[in-house]
Parts: sequence; structure tokens; C-alpha cells
Amino acid sequence: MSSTKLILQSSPHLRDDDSVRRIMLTVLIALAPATVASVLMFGTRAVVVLVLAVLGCLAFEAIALKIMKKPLMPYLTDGSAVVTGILLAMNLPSGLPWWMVLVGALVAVVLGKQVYGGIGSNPFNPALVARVFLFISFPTAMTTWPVPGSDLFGMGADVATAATPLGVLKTDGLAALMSSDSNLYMNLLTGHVGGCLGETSAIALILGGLFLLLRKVISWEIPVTFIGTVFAFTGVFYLVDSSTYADPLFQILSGGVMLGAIFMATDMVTTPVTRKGMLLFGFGCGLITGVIRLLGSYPEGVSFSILIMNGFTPLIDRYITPAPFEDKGGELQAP
Amino acid sequence: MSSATMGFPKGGVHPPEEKELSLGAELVTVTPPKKVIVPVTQHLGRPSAVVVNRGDEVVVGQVLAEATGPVSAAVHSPVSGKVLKIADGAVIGADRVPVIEIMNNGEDTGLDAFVQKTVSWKDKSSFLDWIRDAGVVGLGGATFPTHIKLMPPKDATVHTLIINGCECEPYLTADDTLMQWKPAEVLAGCCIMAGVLGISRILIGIEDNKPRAIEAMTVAAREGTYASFFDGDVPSFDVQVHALKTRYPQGAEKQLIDALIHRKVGAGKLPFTAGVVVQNSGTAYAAFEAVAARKPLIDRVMTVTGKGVEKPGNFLVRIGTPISEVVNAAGGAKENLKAIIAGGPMMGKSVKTLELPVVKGTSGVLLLTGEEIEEYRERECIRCGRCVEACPVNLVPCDVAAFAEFRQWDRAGKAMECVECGCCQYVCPANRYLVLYNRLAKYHWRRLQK
Amino acid sequence: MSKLAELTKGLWKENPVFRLLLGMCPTLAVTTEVVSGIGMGLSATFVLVMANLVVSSMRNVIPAKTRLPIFIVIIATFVTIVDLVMNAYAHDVHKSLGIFIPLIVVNCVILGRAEAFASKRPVFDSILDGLGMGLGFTLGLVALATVREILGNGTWFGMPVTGEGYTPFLLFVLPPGAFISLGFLLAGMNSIENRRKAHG
Amino acid sequence: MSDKKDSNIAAVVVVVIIATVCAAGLAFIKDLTADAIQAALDNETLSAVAKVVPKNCEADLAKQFVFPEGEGGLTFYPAYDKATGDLCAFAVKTQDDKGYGGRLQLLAGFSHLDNPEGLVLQRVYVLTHSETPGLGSKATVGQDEDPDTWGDDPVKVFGVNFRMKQVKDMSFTAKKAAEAGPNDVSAITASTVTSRAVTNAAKKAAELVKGNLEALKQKGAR
Repeated sequence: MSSTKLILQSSPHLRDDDSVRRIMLTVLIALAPATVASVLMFGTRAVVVLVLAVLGCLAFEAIALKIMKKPLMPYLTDGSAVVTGILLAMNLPSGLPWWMVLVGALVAVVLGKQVYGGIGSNPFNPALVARVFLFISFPTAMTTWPVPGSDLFGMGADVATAATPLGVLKTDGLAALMSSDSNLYMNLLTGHVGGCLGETSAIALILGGLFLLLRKVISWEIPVTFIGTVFAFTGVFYLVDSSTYADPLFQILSGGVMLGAIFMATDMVTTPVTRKGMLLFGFGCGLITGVIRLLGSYPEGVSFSILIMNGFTPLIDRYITPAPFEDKGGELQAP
Repeated sequence: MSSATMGFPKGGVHPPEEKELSLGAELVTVTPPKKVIVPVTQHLGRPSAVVVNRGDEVVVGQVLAEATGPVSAAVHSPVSGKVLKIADGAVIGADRVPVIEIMNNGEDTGLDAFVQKTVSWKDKSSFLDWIRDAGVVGLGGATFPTHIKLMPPKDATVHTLIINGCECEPYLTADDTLMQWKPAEVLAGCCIMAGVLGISRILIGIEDNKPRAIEAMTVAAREGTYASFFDGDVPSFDVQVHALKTRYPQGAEKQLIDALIHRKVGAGKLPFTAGVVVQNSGTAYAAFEAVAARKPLIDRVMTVTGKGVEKPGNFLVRIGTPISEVVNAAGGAKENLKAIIAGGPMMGKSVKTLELPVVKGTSGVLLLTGEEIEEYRERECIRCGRCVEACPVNLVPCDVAAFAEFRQWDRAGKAMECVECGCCQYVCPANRYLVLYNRLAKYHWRRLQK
Repeated sequence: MSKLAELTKGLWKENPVFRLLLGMCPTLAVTTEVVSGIGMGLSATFVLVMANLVVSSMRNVIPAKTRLPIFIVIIATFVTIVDLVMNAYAHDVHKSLGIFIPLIVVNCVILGRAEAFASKRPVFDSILDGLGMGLGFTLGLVALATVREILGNGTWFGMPVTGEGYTPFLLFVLPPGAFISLGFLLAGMNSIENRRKAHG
Repeated sequence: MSDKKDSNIAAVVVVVIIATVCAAGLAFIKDLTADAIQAALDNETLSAVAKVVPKNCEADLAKQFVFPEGEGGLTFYPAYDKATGDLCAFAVKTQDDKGYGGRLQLLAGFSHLDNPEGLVLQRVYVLTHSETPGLGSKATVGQDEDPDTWGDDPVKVFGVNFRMKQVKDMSFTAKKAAEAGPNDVSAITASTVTSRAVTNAAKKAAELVKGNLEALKQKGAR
């Protein structure tokens, strides 16, 4: 027998090879197409926002861990801060001043995550907390959208800006939206529209989502019910009055629905753990998004809807639990 | 044999099987050692009472300790020789329990009394007593006295005997081997138990990663070879061998019932409520020996495997043999040994030494290297929900763990349904000690109920 | 307890905002700028002192059964006085405090002190208690308002304190900013307090 | 039993006495401050009106009236030349309910009342609003300062749009700053809705004044 110390532990002694780090890496890979798309659309500005958000999240995470007297490893290397950083960047307009990006990173990591006790304990999606914080703090900067494809290698503040399709719809109405872009749907699919880094190419986002589904990092429930509910809700309005309300296809392709449904509302920590709970969560997100978009004063409601449903997650998890393991009533028959 | 592969509907995991390591080698009989250590109690239930004294000469099969009530089992001497001492000793999972040490005189006096004879079905009324007197317990690992499971309560209508040949734990191949080598004997044991229960329907569930066992059992069932062990007016049995999906924990009693007859036996309920009795295939063999040869349970088939042992395989071992002897029979342990697990890797216990005796419930010993096992450090739960997906009994393991972590025992009552199969912990990307939390929650919940 | 301690306990040890967490409604609502904070704080102080004085001096006549309605009547009277006087002579502050002046009536600091302190203690002690609590309340409001005004508006007492290039964090003048600032101030207070305890 | 009754009566008596004393005190204070409060309120209105009428004019609150009379009428504050005492301007309290946060109330000042064609919109002053801070609320930027310090960039100070405009020239449509013509209103960045609400409120007042100038002048005459 060897002289090295034997492992003594409680069962089970096997683990599958998945780990928090691996999950985070998978999410990063899934985000790659959308990240590339954002850089293609917004050029160096997008790169700056991405890099600052990621480095900012890592730095603030390290500082927060130091203050809370926690070890840097494995927390800093598990990739969760990087994922938060990329997701934060995905939720910001490309022309955002550099220091606001850093403020966002600070809010995401400290206010969104570490004050609750760090990874796994945060009730709200950190990137969305930061987005809403920035959106409310700096409404002008957060609603100034550089035109995609223009001035790709510029860094100045003088880039051309334009409202998002949803913004046009909210302030100028459906007719103005339809006349603003003759190739609207194609542009929505490829990402040639104004918006946050990650609110652009629906195709790139769906690709990432399929990858996540394939690797079983997310399940279909939340994305499908989220997008489906938005489609159904806006579809009813469209059927009733198609001269005022945009069609449901436009609604699911524009704004943050794809990004939100695939990457933000599927954040494990802040969503229900059961399949049924996920269905309810996705439905709630879709409904709130639809209500805010069509009946509220903001043009877009994805971030708010996800944060609101994050707040309901503990309740959902408390009241929707798997059915107990037993026969469902009735006399047992001999087979 | 049914063509469609069946399985339990929800949860479970599929770890690497690693069965080929120990499969294929011959069933080796391990020479009884110079000294055996026989724990006084080797079953689940009331402790047995020692009936020999220090210095007594004993023969093979002599009762060393007798049952102390209905839910109890006798222990017999696996060798002939002299009782050295009756004292506290270490066994798997406990450091100080009463054990009987016997110096083997090497003569196996009394062994020749246990000769296999044809079973007369007219003795059916005695089968149960013989099984009980032989000290047969569940050999799958649970070690619940077998005769109790063959005595359904008055109000229960039992219609089916389910034989568990799943051996869903990775690495282990003891049941597989037994079914391959002694299919007729195993089937005869099944018939004996069905006879005791007064029923004719026998369902045998075997995971589909054991094609040879399935083949052997199917052939034996079809050709009725087991009938040659009986004479008299033997009733006809409806024996079906079912291939089941290879998915851990297919061999857990309630999952097996669910897979075979689609009945969910709820928490705290016995299989009787679904009209079934579940017995392990190894137990069936032991029951056969108890009835056909009147042989008490003094040996069993166990697997010694893992990359930390030279020649993995299956071994017929006398109860009380130190594990080290069995390992020696398997060529000895390798230098890079990292862990010793008694039982399967999912539910077995890690032990710190090989100098522990084989008991009735020892289905195998794993000698694992760093390639196969590592020490995991627990991290924060990220609420990924994989444990919920993996749990075969519909629990939310991460919640139970959270209640346990924050000592909210009053909210953790659901832990009582946990079968400690370890699926949740196996899939947990944060390496949470979910099974441990569940055990803690069970303990405290029981305490609160008092 | 010495008279001095009676006065100073409200400033730190039993600070109504940071340690007793009383009167949260005005605390969160009016602290968008320091001036409003001081206005609210001083109004509350006046009401606290006067209510404590009256309640304490009448503590032997007030029947136990009807003490709460009586406290409320007394407090409401002083609040209305403050409201009228402020409206007449400090109209701008009154405008910015708005509904929160009448709501001083239900500020639990005041009712709390009347019930817990003034109704059991001598007059002079009660005045000191009211004054200390009121000043502590004001101090809390000023602290919170300082954070919010500087971060959310770039000013302090209405004077610009940040450079030209500063873009204020609007969030801090909005309700969520109040909660976030209060949370961090509380965390800071607790941290200081823990350190003090740890060092003896 | 009777003890209990007595104590109940005593309690009621005490409450009544205290309430009476308090009520008396309050009545006294209210009386004392009533004039000052009225003065403060008048002062507030006067100073707001003073902002939207020419510097040589002064409002007389006693002459304020509602036009057209009844529901839906707007409040008019006539202002008179300090030197001659002649009617020289109107401040109109007008509103629009389609702001981002609902109702938005403002004062619009009109001068050059000789004929409807020469009518001049002096400026507007937002009284109450619930617009988004930092976005719609930018409609109030600079409005408490002297208009001479505003400069002439309507993007920086929204009030510039409505300062000293010939009513007949103004189109009263809010457009994005880049697209706005000289007679259009340049909207606040990302706050088109608020800009429209202010514009519509001003337009409502302007049209009322323009269409009823003679009647208004008659009502406002000293």
C-alpha cells in the first residue's frame, strides 16, 4: 500500500466533470458570436466597452473579495466575473463614456453580487442591476445609440446617433418606424440597428442560445416561454389594431428580447431551479416586457421584467416544487 | 424478455461504468485466511446476541450469534477453529463494534454437511425458516433480513416478486458474475422466494450493460433449467427477464419498482403497498443455498476492482476475511493507490485501511487511483438546478442543503424522502456535499419530531 | 445616566436614523438635498422637544388608556404649528418638504420618544432627550442628504462641489438611491461599531 | 365597577380638555400666520408671472380671471406697465396631460397685445411636472435664471425655443434638434414626449390668446 494519505470522504465518490468554471466558459463561448457581431457593428467603441467592463468586473471583484477577507481563488478564476463583465457590456450602448462603464462594473460586482455574499447569493442579475443603475443615473448617455457601421475606428464623441427601432416606435409611432427602414427585418436579424452591444444581431444571439441548449447549460423553458409570451401578447394587440401596434415578429426581434431571454433570464443564480418554475418565470418576463413596451412609457422593458421576475424567484421556488415521489392518488391496481 | 428498454422516468445519472475492469476474469475462490474477524451484527435491525465463548472450538456453519427478534439475523462461523476473542474491533463504517475473532484450523470441519440436494416442494412451509436460520440478509448492500421481506403484512396483497439484478453502481460486477455463472441457481432461489410468498410472477430487472447476464438469465428462464433443482408438485412460474436502461440508481428499490411495474412507492412506504417484494439477485442465490444445501450465509461473491489493484476480478470470499487477503488474491494494491471504497463509488464508504473484515453486505471493494478519484472542495451553490434534474425522488437537494447550512431544520423535512443515492452530488458543478447535508437534515428533522 | 449622556445618546449610540432605524419615511424621502434634510430635521427636533416637554409635564394627568390619542393630538398640534409657520416665513423650504411636514405626525421617532421616554421621565430629561434625538435625526438626514446631493446633483447646500465634467448620478436623488445610500451608511456605521467593540 | 366608570369618564374629560386647548392654540396660530401665508403664496405666483412677462410689466393678482369661463378654462394673469399702468402682457397658466409622467403645467407669457399678428410669446415657465429626472426634467433647465444668460442653443436650454417668438411664425411642432427648422421646437435629446407636451401646452395658450385677443384685453383692462 502506498504511503500517501488516502482520501476519506462521504459518498458519492464520483463527480461528473462539470464545474462552475466550465459552465462559465460555456457561456463565454456562447456569447462569442454576439460579441463579434457587436464589434463588427460598432467597431473600436464596442471593443473599449467590452474590455473595460470585463477588466472592471475582475478588478472590483478582487477588491471586494479582499475587503470581505475571502480568498481570490477560485472566485476570481471561475469566470463568473468575466461573464458578468461581458453581459454588462452587452447591455450598454457602444458610445458610453469609459468611466460610466467602470461605474457599471462596480455596481454589478459590488451592489449586484458581493453585498449579498458573492456568487450564488445574489437575488438579482448583477449585469442588469448595473444596467438599470446606469440607465436611471445617466439616462441621456444610456439612450444615445451610435449608428451601427458608422465611424468604426473612431473614438470621439461625435459619432452619428439614432434612436432604436423601439424608440422610434414609442415616440413617433408605427408609420414612422416602417418608413424609417425599408429593410427592417433583415437588419434586425443581422444586427444592423441601433441599440446596446448585445441588442443587435438576433442570429448571433440565437446561435449562442442553441449552443447553450446543446451543452445543457440552459434549458428551453425560459427562452421559449419568454419569447413566446412576448410574441403572443404583442400579437393580440397587433390583431386588434395593426395600425398602431407593431407586429409580434418585430417585437421579438427588436430590443433586448433575444439577449434577455437567452442570456439574462437564464442566469442560474437568479432564476427558479425547477422546470415548472422556469416556465412561470419566462411567462412573467414576457408578460411584463409586453406590458411595459405597449402600455408603459418606456420603449423597452426587458431589463425591468427580468429584474422584477428575479424578485419573484424565491417565491416561485418556494411554492413550485417537484411533485412528491408517490402514486398520484387512486387505488393501486395489480399490473 | 421485453424488447423495449425500460427505466425509471425521472432523474438519475450515468457515470462512467468502468465495469469491464473486473468483468471477464474467472470467479476466484479465496482461500480462507488464518484468522477471520466476524462482526456480531451484520444486518439492519436489532443486534444479534453472541452465543459462543472465548476459547470455544467452532465448526463451519455453527451459530456464533443468534437473532434477537423478528427483525434480526443470525451469524454463522465461516471457518472451523477456535474463538480467539470477543471484543470491540473496527469494521467498515464503524470503529468500535463487537467482533468475534476465530483462529482458522484450516480443516473446514462441518463444511461437507452442506451438500446441495434436490429440493422437495413439499417442504415449502419450511423454506422461510431455513432462510431465516441461514442468516440470509439483503446482499445488495442494504443487509435487511430477507425473511422479513418475505413476510408481507396481513392486509397486503403481494402479486409480484421483483429480482434486482441491476447492479447500477459503476465498477461492481459481483451480481453480474453470479448471474452469468449460476443463472439456474439464482432462478431457483427466486422460485423458492416466490413459493414462500405464494405467488408465481417473477420479474427480473437487469441493466442493459450486462448483456451476458441478461442472456444467461433469459435462457435459463426460457429453458426452465431451474426446475431440475426441485421435485414434487412444483407450480409453474411466470418468469420475465427485463433489460433496463443503464442509469444509476436503477437498482434502488423504488426506482426499480417504478421501472418495471410503473408504481411509485412514496416516502416511508414499503414495496408491499404496491404489491411487490424486491430481492437482490445475490440474495436469491443465498436463499437457494439456504434451502437446497441448508447452508448458512458464510461466503459471498464480491468485486475487487479499480485501477489501484493489479488483477481486478470477482471473488468468492468467506465472511470475516480481511479485505487485504482478498486484495492479495487480486494481485495486491498498486503504489499509486489514492482511496479505498467499500461498496460502489456512489454509495460506498471510504475506509482508511484494508485490515477490515468482509461482511455480508460487502458487495465490492474499490482501490482507486488519482485518475479515478479526487478530493473536491465545496463551493457556493449557483442554483443551476442540476441536482433537481438528477434527483430520482423529486427533491430539491440544493434547498435541503441551504436549510441545513443555515440550520433551518424545521424546513428540511423533505430530506426524509432522500435515498442518499448521490446523484445530486455527482452532477453538482459546485461540488456541494449534498448527500451529507441531507443526512444532517434527516438527523435533525428526526430529533425535532421527537 | 448623566444629563450630558441623555443629550448625546441620540447623536450616535441611539441615533434614530442609523441605530434605531426610526422615521424612515422622511429619512428616505426628503434627503435629496441637504437644505431639505436640515429643514425636516429641525422641524422634527422642534416637534420632538415640544412634544416631549408637554407629554412629560403632563405624564401624571394623562390616563394610560387614552395616552396614544393624547400623544397624537399633542404632536399633531405642534406639527401643524410648524407647518403654518414654515409656510408663512420659510415658504421655499416648505414647498420642497411638501407633504412630509404634515407627515411628521406619524414619524415614529416622535411618538416613540413620547411613549418610551417622555411619559416616564422628568421634564428636563425629556427635553434633553428630545433635543438629542432631534439633533441625531437631523445629523442622520444631513449625512444621507450629503451623499445623495453630492453624488446625485453635484452640489452641497446647493453649491457646486464637483468639477464641470461631472455627470451626476441621477439615481441618487431618486428613491432607489436613498435606499442604496442608507444601506452603505448603515454598513459603515456597523463596521465602525464592530471595530470599536472588538477593540474593547 | 364605579371606579372603572369614573376612570373612563376622567380619561374622556382629559382628552377633551387637551384637544380643546390644542384646537384653541392652533386657531390662534393660524390666525396669526394667515396673512403671511397668503402673502407668500401671492409672492410665489407673482414671481413666476414676473418671469414670463416683460421686465417693465407687473402682475396684479386681483385682476386674474379664467377664460373661457367654466371647466377647461385657463387662468390668465394680466400684467401692467409699471410706468403707465396700461395692460401690457398676459401670463397664462396652461397645461398638457401627455407628458412622460402625465400632467405638465406651465406659465406662458404673451406681450405685444396690439393685434393678433404681432403677438409675441415672451417665454414659458414650467410650474409642475413629473418628467423623468435627467431626461424630461431638462425642460426646466435654466428657467429660474435670467434668460439673458441662456445663450441661444435650444439643445442646452430648452426655454430658448419659446423665448421672444412671434406667435404667427411659430409652427409649434417639436422635432429632433438636427431636423428642426428655425420656427420648430428643437426637442430635448431623448425626451421627445416631454418636448411635445411643453410645446402643446404653449400652443394651446397661444391659440387661445391669438383668437380671443380683444375679449381678453377687455377682461384684463383696469
